Amino acid sequence: MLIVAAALLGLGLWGALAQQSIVMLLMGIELMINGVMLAGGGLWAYSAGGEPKGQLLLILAMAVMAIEMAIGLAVVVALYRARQVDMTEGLDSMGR
Amino acid sequence: MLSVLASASAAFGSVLVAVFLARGWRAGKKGLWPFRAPFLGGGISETHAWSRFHARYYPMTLVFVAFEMEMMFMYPWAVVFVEEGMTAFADMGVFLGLLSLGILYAWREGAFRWQ
Amino acid sequence: MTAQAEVWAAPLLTAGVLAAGAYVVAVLDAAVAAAVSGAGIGRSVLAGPLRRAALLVVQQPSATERPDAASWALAPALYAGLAAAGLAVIPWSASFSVADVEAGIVLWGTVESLAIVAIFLHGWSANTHQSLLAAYRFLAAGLSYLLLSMFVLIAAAIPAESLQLSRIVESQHGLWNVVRQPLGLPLFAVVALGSSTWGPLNLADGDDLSGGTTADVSGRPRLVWSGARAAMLTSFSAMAATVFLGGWQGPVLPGPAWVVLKTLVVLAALVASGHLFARVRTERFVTVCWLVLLPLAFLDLVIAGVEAL
Amino acid sequence: MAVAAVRRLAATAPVPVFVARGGGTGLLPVELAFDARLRLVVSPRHATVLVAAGRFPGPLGVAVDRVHDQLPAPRGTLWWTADVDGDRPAALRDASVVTDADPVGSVVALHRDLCLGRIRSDAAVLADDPPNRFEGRGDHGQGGEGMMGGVPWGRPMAMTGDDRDGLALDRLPVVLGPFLPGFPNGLRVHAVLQGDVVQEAKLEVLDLGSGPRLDRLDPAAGGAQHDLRWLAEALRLAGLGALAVRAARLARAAPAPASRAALARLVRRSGLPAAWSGVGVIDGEDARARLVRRLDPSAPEGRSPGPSLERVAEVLVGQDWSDAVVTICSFDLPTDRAEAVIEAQA
Amino acid sequence: MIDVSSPSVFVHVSFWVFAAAAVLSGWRVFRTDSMVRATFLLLVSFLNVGAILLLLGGAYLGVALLFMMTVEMTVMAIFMVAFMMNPAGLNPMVMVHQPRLAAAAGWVLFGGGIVVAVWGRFPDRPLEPGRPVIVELGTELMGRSMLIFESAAVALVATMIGSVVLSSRRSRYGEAAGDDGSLPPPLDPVLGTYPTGVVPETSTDGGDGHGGDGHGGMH
Repeated sequence: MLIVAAALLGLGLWGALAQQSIVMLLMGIELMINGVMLAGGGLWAYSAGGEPKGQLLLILAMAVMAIEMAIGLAVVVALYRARQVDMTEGLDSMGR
Repeated sequence: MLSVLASASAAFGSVLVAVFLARGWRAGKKGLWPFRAPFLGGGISETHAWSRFHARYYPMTLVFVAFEMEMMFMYPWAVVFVEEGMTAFADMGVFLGLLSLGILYAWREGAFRWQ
Repeated sequence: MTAQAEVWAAPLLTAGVLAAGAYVVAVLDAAVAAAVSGAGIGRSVLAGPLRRAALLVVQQPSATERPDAASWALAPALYAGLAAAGLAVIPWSASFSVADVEAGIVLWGTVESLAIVAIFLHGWSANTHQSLLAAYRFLAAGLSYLLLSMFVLIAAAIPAESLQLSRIVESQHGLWNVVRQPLGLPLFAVVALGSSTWGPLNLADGDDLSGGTTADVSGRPRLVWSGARAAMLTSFSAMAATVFLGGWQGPVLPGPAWVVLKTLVVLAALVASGHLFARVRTERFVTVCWLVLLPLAFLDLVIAGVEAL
Repeated sequence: MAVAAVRRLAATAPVPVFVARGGGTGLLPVELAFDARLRLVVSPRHATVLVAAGRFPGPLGVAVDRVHDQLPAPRGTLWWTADVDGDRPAALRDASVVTDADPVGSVVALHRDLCLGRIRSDAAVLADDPPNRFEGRGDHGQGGEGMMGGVPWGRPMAMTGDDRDGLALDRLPVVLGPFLPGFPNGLRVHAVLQGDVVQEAKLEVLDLGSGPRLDRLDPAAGGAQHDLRWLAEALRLAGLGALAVRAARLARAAPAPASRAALARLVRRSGLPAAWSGVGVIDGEDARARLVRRLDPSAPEGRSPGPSLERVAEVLVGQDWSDAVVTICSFDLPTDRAEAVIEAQA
Repeated sequence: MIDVSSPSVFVHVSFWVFAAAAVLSGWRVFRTDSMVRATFLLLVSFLNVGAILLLLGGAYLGVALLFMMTVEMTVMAIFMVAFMMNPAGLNPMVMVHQPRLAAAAGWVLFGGGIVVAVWGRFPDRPLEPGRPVIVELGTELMGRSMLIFESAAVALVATMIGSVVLSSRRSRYGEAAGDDGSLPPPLDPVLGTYPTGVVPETSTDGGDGHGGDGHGGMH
């Protein structure tokens, strides 16, 4: 269980670091949270005895993902509108 | 849950096989070029239809994602509603109030119109 | 029934019901069309769907210059699989349902949202203009009506104190939800029409875009897609009958008969609406959905809440 | 065995017909619209029989050729014309010709023979060439170069361009028509779409030729008949196929006022006027107003030829394509359809 | 409900199938050319993790993950298509930077995860079968964790507002653009330089230089 979660985390980090495009970077982060969800679910079921707080934590992780995505994508729209930038390289100097 | 998966995958699998049998894996290589041109009522296109499609309703979709996440809290809430009574009802008031606020703001900003 | 046998019987049962449902939808559709057009309902109404299906079997499947072949085949398959998954959680009697999932109405939400993915993929994969336009305008509507469904189903879950469909049916003993929460059924009907892209909400396959996502689809793939759409409408009708019309509850007749009967009533109403109401404009629908229908769904929830206290 | 049975069943199906309207046909050919043995479809992909109605000189003939080659097998073509000596595009060279008022019998026979394999499916008339040569070219042998360049699989990719809301995404230059639902005869739109919104539009009417006409409007009731034909087209566009059939049946002869009023009632209740309000406004009049005007049987039947193509093009810009189609349909554009009424009333 | 403490062979097999599918589709996300495929591959990865959560007895959690991620990825697809060049992957492409570093970091994290998974010590307290997990979650939300839940709601409303502010047109045109919400400014001022009805050329200079591979050379 945790090994699979680790694999997802690793894949996600690779994606997030390697991808040039901002939207693909978001995808990498999502994949990492996916791994976190899996690990959390496993620990909740095997080590926490189904404690309701564990469920709440996972739901909150989902909420974090939703917020991350909504704000991330909104930033992409705003950036693209302002500077036609859709690559991380384009953000070298924020003040430009 | 298992039966749901079994039903869904049976229907899914059979239809998938049916369509692949009909169209083949390489649908792009079947038929003559004029047959495969996109139908534009006798007109033509210079470019591929696939493009960076300007959907125009971006703010609406983002409001939707946030809204949807809020709803995820509502399902367990509904289950204990009767048990919790007034607490849950007051909670619902706060919740719907917050959501309405979000929608009102989005509406004022014109998030639901795009043309 | 043992667990093993159930797993094997489930696909057969759902597939059978969906196939029968799709045929009934086609017959109802032809009958209503004949009545509205003033031609009068003839005997050909019964054989018509079979003949049209035979023609599509004979017809050459279409191709485009550079489609996403895998997704193009996946989309109708996903759509049909979702109709089956949705139907599987419907309880047929007090003691039998294919799968009485604990979070049944949440699963329905998943079915609805994945249906949006299936329809979008169907329009995207062809790489042609009209189907792409249809896919995107459908997406706007789809992301709007989905919220309605969540609200009305949650409202139905309140008196049942459960997300399970069998409990929701039981909670309607004596008084159906259609009376108790009068806004629920009409709002759910909007979701049903949207998810099967039918009638006034046929934004994905509309005639004004030369058939929308099917504009460049012919032969068996088209037959499968139309069948899946009709099957989806059937699943939604069964769900509406279960959540708002008391499901298997009713005098004299056995439970499954009541489910079928109520499903047919909803189905007839939905199909008829397709010939009596014009297609909505996407942008106006989105606005109305968020600003009128959604507050109504709030109201539905409040009504359910006040009642349950 | 089973295959033969399926073919026999298919032969008895209502014939899916795609109609390409050329010159001298007026609006929707009602003779085809209300017969239960036929089913008018909106895409050639859904049809077995292509009915080319009227005259097809020059570019209009090329358009017919394109549509002809898009019908799936088994396919057949019928030329329904009042002028057999007129221009005959490649697609119609081997087509059976019908000159009488009612082609339904011929269409049904053609469909049956095709399904039962008694006659061969129509061969393609255009050359089997991709839009651009690409095979073996480019970085990956699919014609593409770099990220966006070249002609991958025969076509270039769309390029970005400015947009009113500041997001410069791809612009799709397309030529649409003339055989689209809601389009008057011979109308073609040269448009640039960004997303689903029309950024630029130019309207053009292809040469429709001259000669004897196919549609025979009753001079006394020509206006009413024309209105009903228009209504049938509009209702089909709005997804109200059954009501469209009803309108087409009424349009066959001078309609009785009572049945026309009943149809108008149904249309009003369908919500179509509401759906069209605010669309395609010219001179303070929207598509809804134009619809309501035609629903009213007591309205004066004289029709002005409608606004110029340039003005319509101006209104199309900024609308989404679905609304643009409604806008185009809502006018009596100065093409063949308006001409038919003016002729009938003269 | 599946008994977590003594799972059957079937559950074991399903777990490894779902797990393999989740990892495989997660990897394919970054290896496909089509952005639509990439998005929905990520969705497949999420769906499989949802299925595993269901196997673990998370009756609500699993389905909620399915539902939520379907919706999120649908929205994601809209943005992927709009804001990526060559969204359908008509020309095969590789758009990566620092690939070695990224891969190394990924492997390190994976290795660290394995170390924790294999040598880490976790309490052995499995979920008892038949525990009413959904009701418990509801009670938790209404009771002790009410504050957390309410603040999550507020955060989400803030997200709504924030994303509208960032993504709506008004942030660019401001109040001057129109007095009724962010109704778009009329098209003409923007495109006023082009006479309506001109058939455009499709040369690359029609855009803003986004075409071609000008992006690759920035580093």
